[in-house]
Amino acid sequence: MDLSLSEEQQLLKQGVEDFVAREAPLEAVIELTDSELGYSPEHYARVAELGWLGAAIPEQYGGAGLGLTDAAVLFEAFGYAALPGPFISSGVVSALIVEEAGSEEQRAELLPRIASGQAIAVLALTERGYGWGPEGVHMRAASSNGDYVLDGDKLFVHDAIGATHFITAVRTGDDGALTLLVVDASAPGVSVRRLQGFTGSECVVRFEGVRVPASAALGDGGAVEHPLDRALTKAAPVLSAYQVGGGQAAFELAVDYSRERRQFGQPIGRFQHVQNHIIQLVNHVDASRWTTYEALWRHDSGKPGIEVASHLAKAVTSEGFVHAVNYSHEVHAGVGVMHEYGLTLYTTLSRSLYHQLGSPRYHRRRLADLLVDYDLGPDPLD
Amino acid sequence: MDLSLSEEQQLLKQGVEDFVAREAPLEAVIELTDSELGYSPEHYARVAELGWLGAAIPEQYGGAGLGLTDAAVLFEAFGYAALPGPFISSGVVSALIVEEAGSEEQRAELLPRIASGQAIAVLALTERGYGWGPEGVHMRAASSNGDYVLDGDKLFVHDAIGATHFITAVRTGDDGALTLLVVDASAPGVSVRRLQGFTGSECVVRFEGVRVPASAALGDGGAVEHPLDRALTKAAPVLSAYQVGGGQAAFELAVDYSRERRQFGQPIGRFQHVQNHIIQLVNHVDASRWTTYEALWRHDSGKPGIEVASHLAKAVTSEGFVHAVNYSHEVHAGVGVMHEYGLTLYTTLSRSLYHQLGSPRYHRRRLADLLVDYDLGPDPLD
Amino acid sequence: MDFEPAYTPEQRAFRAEVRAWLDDHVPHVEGDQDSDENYAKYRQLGRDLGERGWLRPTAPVEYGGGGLSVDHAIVLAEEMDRHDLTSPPYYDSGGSLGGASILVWGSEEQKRRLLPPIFRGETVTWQLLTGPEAGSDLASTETDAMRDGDEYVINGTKVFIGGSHGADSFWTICRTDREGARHQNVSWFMIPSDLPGITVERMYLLSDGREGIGRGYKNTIYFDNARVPAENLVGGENNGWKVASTHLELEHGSGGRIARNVWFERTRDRLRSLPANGAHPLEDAETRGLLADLFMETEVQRLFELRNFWMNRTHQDMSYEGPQASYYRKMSGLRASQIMLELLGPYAQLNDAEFDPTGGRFDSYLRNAIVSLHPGGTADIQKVIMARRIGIGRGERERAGRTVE
Amino acid sequence: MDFEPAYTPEQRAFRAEVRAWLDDHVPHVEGDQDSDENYAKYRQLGRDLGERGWLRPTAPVEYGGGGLSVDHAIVLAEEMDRHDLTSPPYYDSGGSLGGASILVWGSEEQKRRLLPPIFRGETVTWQLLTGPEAGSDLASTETDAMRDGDEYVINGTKVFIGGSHGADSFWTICRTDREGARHQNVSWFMIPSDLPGITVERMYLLSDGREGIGRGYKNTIYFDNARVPAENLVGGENNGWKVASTHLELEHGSGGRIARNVWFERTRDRLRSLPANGAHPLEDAETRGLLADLFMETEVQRLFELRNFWMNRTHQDMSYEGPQASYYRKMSGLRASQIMLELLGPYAQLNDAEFDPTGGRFDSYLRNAIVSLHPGGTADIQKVIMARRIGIGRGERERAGRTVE
Repeated sequence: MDLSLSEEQQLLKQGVEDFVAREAPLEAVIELTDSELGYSPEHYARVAELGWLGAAIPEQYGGAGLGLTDAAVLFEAFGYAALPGPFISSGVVSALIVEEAGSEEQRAELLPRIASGQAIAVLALTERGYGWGPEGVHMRAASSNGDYVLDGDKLFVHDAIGATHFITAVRTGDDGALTLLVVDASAPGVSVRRLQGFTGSECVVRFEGVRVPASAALGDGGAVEHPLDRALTKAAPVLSAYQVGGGQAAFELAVDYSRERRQFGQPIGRFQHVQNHIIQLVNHVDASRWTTYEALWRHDSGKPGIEVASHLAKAVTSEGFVHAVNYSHEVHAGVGVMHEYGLTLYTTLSRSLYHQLGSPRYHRRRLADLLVDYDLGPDPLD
Repeated sequence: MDLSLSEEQQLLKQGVEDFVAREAPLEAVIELTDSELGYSPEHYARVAELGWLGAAIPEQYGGAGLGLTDAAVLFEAFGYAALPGPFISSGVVSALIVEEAGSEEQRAELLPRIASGQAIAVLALTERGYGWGPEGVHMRAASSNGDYVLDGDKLFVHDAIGATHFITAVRTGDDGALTLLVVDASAPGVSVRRLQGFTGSECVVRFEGVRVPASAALGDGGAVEHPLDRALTKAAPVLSAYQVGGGQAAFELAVDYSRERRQFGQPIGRFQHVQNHIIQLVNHVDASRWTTYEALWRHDSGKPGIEVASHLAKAVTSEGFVHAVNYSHEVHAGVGVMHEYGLTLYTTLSRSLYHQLGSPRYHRRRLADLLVDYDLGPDPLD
Repeated sequence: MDFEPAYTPEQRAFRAEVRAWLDDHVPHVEGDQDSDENYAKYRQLGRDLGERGWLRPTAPVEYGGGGLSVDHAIVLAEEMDRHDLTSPPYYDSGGSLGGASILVWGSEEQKRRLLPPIFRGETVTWQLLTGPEAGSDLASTETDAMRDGDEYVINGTKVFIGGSHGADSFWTICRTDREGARHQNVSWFMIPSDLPGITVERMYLLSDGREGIGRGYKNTIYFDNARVPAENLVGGENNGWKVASTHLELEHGSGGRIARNVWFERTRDRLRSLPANGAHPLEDAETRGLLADLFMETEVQRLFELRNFWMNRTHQDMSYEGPQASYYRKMSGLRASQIMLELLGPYAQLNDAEFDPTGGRFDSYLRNAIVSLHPGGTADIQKVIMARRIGIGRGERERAGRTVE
Repeated sequence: MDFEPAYTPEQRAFRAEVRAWLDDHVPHVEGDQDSDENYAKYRQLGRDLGERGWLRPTAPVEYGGGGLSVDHAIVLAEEMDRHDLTSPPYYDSGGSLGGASILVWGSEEQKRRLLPPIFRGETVTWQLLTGPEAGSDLASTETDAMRDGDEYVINGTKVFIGGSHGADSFWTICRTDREGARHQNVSWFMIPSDLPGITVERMYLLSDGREGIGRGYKNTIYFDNARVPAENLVGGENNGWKVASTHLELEHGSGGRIARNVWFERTRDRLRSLPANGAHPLEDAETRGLLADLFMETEVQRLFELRNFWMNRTHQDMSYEGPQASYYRKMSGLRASQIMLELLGPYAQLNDAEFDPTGGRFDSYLRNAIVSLHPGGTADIQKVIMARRIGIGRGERERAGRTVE
């Protein structure tokens, strides 16, 4: 048993923390959120250059071939900085989908471009209908002269602005088979608009008579449900790590503020009400951290219980991040809701990421279905 | 709008409070819980004599003919004193069932005896199977020469020790119609045993070849589902009022203790952690109180929304009582778990009454089913 | 007991009159409710109401109020609520709370001079309470008002003030004795907003313009040797803490309200309107359970407000009920927002003309569930006051502040 | 990272040895585990373990311990856990925590004299911490120990002590200077329980005899001029607060543990065994959701303990992790008990031979979820310590107490 980061992971963590502290201090990130793209292409290029974008992509496809835990160490530091951009959407979620569901040829073509940042691919899964998993995909792609023709909207697509490809989940054929089409964002009939609200990078992606060749379908013709599910099960705890980083930042902001801010003649941290907020906050962050890292370890070491651990982590973390931020707001009171202070970056993220790759309820339900007959495994002592 | 008690209700409340303070101080109640019967027959006789047992029974049947709210005022004071005995089980639950489901003849025969305390009738509804509403009744009563013959166990029957009659829910006939049989507790083949555990008055009532005449079935032969449901819907907020009284006692014990007990050089109530417990406590008690009284008012004044209000009240109150007691324990620490102190009376009650007449989950589900199409009614302003 | 308001024939007749008048006068606005153009319409509605004495119905006629009974006031508030409007229909905290405080603490001359413009809706007044240093600790204000002849010279900064459309006067607490003991060194002033030396600067918050009419953003207000006439000091020099106790009691929610459980209805109806994916979510047991949770949260909150309304209007002795309702509103609102997030999914976050027909109603609820945690005293402060009123760990139970003369 | 204990071949061999030995020696008891007769069997098991050095495996051989490595201790603890037993298998808090504290603070002579009986399982020792006045505020003890020649004269009362089967010694904190400054006026003593002037009286609690072996009830202990030899004072006169910091750090959960998530498994399996009414409850979405909630509660708790186990054994710098796990265990236990109450219905409350095949396992869990809120410092105290360690609102972050020499 060893719950520490390896030496390499420590170095990576330090490197990433230095990078974001230098390149993306909180003031810069606040400004970015008001930009049209919502993130900095320079950051994106730089991260690709450093080899971090392809952290979880195998070396043979131009990535760094690190484990999911390594990737999580990296993205946790991004989450700590609230760094916006399609890092996880493209570099992790889409890369894993291509890896799991794509043919060898597709992997060889797409993954290196994702790793280098030339291609920014994002998953376009959910639609207007209630329900956020693959079972919610109803959009049909009609066959026409060997091409597929897409019509319809994909909603709540994260990081769609600036993307070059949409991995679009559709139904094809008479049996309505789930199919993942890699659609060029510049194809005629594709349009993207950011959704307005208490949202992060969520967009609507609209397909109007968009033609793509049959070869745009990921895979060798087999069913993609399982590969897609495997990819999302792997990606979820990496996204959780980003949330852990955000929660950690909300925690540190609260601790620092509690030490500096004075009310009624003393630092507010002396008040047990304030202490209580911070204690609940750190409990949420730590619960998120350890469920997340256990899930990552199960993935990386091929231990059983991968699915249970992933659903657990995403449920605990998405819920925990929202609570963590709320408690930080209770500590900060008025100052915390000012745009220029920075806490609201995390507030918005906590709501936005709540649903990305499935809400706590979605994961709790999948977890529950598994738990009925879940075998905790042989006693580790046997 | 008037949320105060009427003058008569104030007098009743005062009278009951004086009665319990005099006849059933906490020390006496603690002793009672260790007795075989679990309550004092003298208390029961005295309460009947004072006309309180028949508070909710119509005057024509020997009761006081008061409203449910009046009965609740009375039983809230009993709950405050943690007074044990089949007061609500017989005087409210069973009386309402007889009133709603019984024939005129049965009402005339049973209700005066319940009101006078000569008969102690309790409902024997739940069985071994999971699920605590009438839908959980599977026990069959076979027909034999015009009699019914009962075999089987009724579990978690409250206040069965000392009862003279069991209103026993069974299935009869080819259609398995729900039937309520009034079974004499002294009939051959009936036996009662208190269930052991973190329980109050819960018992198992065993029927072994028990014969009762066909006339023991409540009603004129029509279906009893609806009358039973109406009776339980009415009884629930009266039981809630008893829980409110218990929560109020847990609150007052905590406040008094926080003022007297000193730690680290000051009364513990000066610590915000302790204040927080008491504030959460009183919020639970007040939420319970006002949902309960609104339900009672709807019943008494024939307003719409009776069912929604009753389910809401029982769900909020059963949950709230458990939380109230838990917070009181947090304030009291070690002292609170000592038998002789008295708080544990309420602790045990809060767990026992949690399930009586349906757990919060049962009521929440029934509430949810109603809410989907619930019409909050015309705007009161129209 | 009776949980329903019983209306007298007189009230019913008054309601018909008010309803017809409001139907005629409440402006029909398009687009952003809070645009300058639309704001002007709501301001006019305020003036029209004020002219009839309907803006501050129970305030005395001699000071510009309506001189009407509480019965009338209830009807007016309820009818405004039907239009989703408060009274006044725009941000005017200094008028609402300052007006009431001046009625208790002002001299006869001050009442005659300061109250009519407020009560008639001629002016808008902001309350300036907290400063960068003060937070919830009002008594530690560092905005100074130093006597100089017939004037007080004001210096300092107030934050989280007002809304997006300016005000005519500021109702504020200042330190009048730098050396004085805590709670005995502050005073209240009504300050014309156009005095030289006053600067107003915008503050952008998470609520981001979606809080209601005139509440788009907040402001920082700087006083740099602004000179206010001494006759505008209310309640006596260094007597400000007593005035504050009236002011804060009102702010802390002891007034209560009668209202429908609108957020339950709105959420359920929005859920029903969402496109289903196979079976409708409302047929799912877990979704229905969440709906029940929302109902429980909102009903308890409604009942606490109802109780306070009744206690306040019937002059019951109030203890911890004001801060309890305030605390519960804050925390219950946060829990409700979380339930909405689960129930409506990402639709709860939208303020998007194409995909959200509610005009951003839930987006706004979610944001304000956070932003509302601190105004009028943080949730923690509400708990501190509750504890004092309950008398936890103290010799004496604190009494509620005076809210009527 | 590696979340699984990796066992060396040596550990695996040791495990086989321990397992076989325990299978032979753990008594098979019938009826009440805590009857006098059964208790005697567990006491014998303790002595047998002690003889082999397996009772306190890492304690030095020269003081009666096993002199084994942490690796061995882990295996021993795990194998005892498989039999649902702790080490020692009966209530002996004064031995476990006092033994460790004496190792840090005792003189060589004291170690040689006081430790062997404890480490060999020859004696049972209770810790006597709180008094009627002290609660969580250990430093305010009013049990006095006044020097008189070669003895200290003890007077006072300690409450919530020990269990149902007596003890040989008491490990306790007393005030040795009535006028001394707080934290500088207390000392620790090892007191033979049979000294004249000591009276033990039973206290009945909500846990009501179902807490484990020897934990049936608690006791009040009265000292009336009991005279203890001065050589039994440990750590120096008036130096008791430093000893306490070692003692409390251990008690506050920084040790952690490795364990299976047994309460999830037990609850699910009990649920599965319940007779269904139509469709089995496990097929109901809401019931499954509650099961998931229980899993979340218990997994987080398990992971906090696992983290602390790892930190403690690898000598990581610990901060708030000890009290965090302790606080979480208390509150999470309470939440879990509530989930059990909903999941299993009234079956969760039973300790009834006919209807509860678990021997009252859930009844006991539900009771102890409440009773466990205060021992080892209330949940509030855990929060106070966490806050100090995090450094909230203070200049310096407090460091954890010394737990090894």
